[in-house]
Amino acid sequence: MNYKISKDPIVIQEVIDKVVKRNAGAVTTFIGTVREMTKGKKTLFLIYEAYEPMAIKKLEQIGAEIKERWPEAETAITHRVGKLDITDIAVVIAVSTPHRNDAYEANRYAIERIKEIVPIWKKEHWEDGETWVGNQLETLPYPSGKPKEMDIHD
Amino acid sequence: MNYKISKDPIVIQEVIDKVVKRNAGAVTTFIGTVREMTKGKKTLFLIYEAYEPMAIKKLEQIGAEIKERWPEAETAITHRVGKLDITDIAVVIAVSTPHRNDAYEANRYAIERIKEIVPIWKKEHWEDGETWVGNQLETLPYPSGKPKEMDIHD
Amino acid sequence: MINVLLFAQLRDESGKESISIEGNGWSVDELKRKLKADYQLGSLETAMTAVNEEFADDDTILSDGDTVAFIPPVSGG
Amino acid sequence: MINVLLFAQLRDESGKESISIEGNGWSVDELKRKLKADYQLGSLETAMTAVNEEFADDDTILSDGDTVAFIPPVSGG
Repeated sequence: MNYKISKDPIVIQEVIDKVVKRNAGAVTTFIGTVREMTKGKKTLFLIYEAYEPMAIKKLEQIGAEIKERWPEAETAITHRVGKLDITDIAVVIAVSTPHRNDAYEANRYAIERIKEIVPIWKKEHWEDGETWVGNQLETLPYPSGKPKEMDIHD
Repeated sequence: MNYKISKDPIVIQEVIDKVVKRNAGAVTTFIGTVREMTKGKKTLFLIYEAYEPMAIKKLEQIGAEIKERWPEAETAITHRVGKLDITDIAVVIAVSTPHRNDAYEANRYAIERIKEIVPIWKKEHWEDGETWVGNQLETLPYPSGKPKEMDIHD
Repeated sequence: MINVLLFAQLRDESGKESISIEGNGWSVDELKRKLKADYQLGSLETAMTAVNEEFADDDTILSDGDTVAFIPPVSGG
Repeated sequence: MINVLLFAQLRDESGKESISIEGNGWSVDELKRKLKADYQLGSLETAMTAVNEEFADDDTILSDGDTVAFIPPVSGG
């Protein structure tokens, strides 16, 4: 169960424990938390929604992509869904590798891929309204109906 | 107390808690653990020794350098000393920033600087002997008696 | 029947989480045009499509029992 | 008196954690040469020097009460 969608608060240590190995000298974690201010606008809280079975498959795919690029890496990812308040944890990515550079690179790869292919959506609740963030500038549409190979593999 | 030398096991969550802020959307951690195999040689355990007051000053300096380059970053570092077994945690670096790229970059900067300027030494106990690791190939000597500006600032 | 799943703004726009529709032999593109005609689904233009939990092209042909999910630009992480 | 601190392999080589030495007005370089002559300190060649917890050059002049630490290549992290 290295790849998980969770309705409950994420315990960072539990995600880290999944990747610790006798031969992993380096573990990196990325912890995405709910930020209060975005471009001068104040967020009150967020709702995360997931297409859960596919989201888990896509997280597993990211783990497999990492394994292909960094064969000694172990990866674990938990993403939260539901209502999150400021400073709550939305996602924890833990990657272990024998050497530190790979642990940083592979971890960064994971968060970039999550933002590209994992069906999870964030609804921002501002002081003056609400928006699904994916509808904004942050993500490109895919006119063909699915991400291109280029999007998937680079 | 964001910069600490600890004789006791490091609790990762305590280091992370020092950097979580309402405006930090991203927290990265680097967790350095004791690896069993190094270039085919088996480590039994390690001893870490520190020149403690100076080590804390140098960790604080690294935090100040990060603040200069990434003004919104918050940094916390705890380094363990004493005897460590395989998979024990030697160091935890937590960095929070509003955006994720900075959190990765600043964290990586911290570990590189620790390996350059913080007076902490590791003695490897192998199956067939022991060595102070800094005496090996991993670190360059400083013929002038101190690190050059170039070493410090790049 | 094709089982269509809607998420995020598509769910808000249509007021529905899922739609059952006769569409055996249709392409994804045909299904999209039908849904745009019948529901208020402006956001379908920028959505990706998944058939049975894998991303699929507009010319993928659908069969009875398929689950089609329309996936607005994602914003996890 | 100058208080000299030794760490890691310097401590192992000399069997000492610290040495008190008359060295008011000496340079770091002079102190190093004295220590190399009096103790088995081959590793001093590759050590950095800290005076009062800050890195210092070989030509730094020492005063009574200074703490000089010799810092073999570090290996934290």
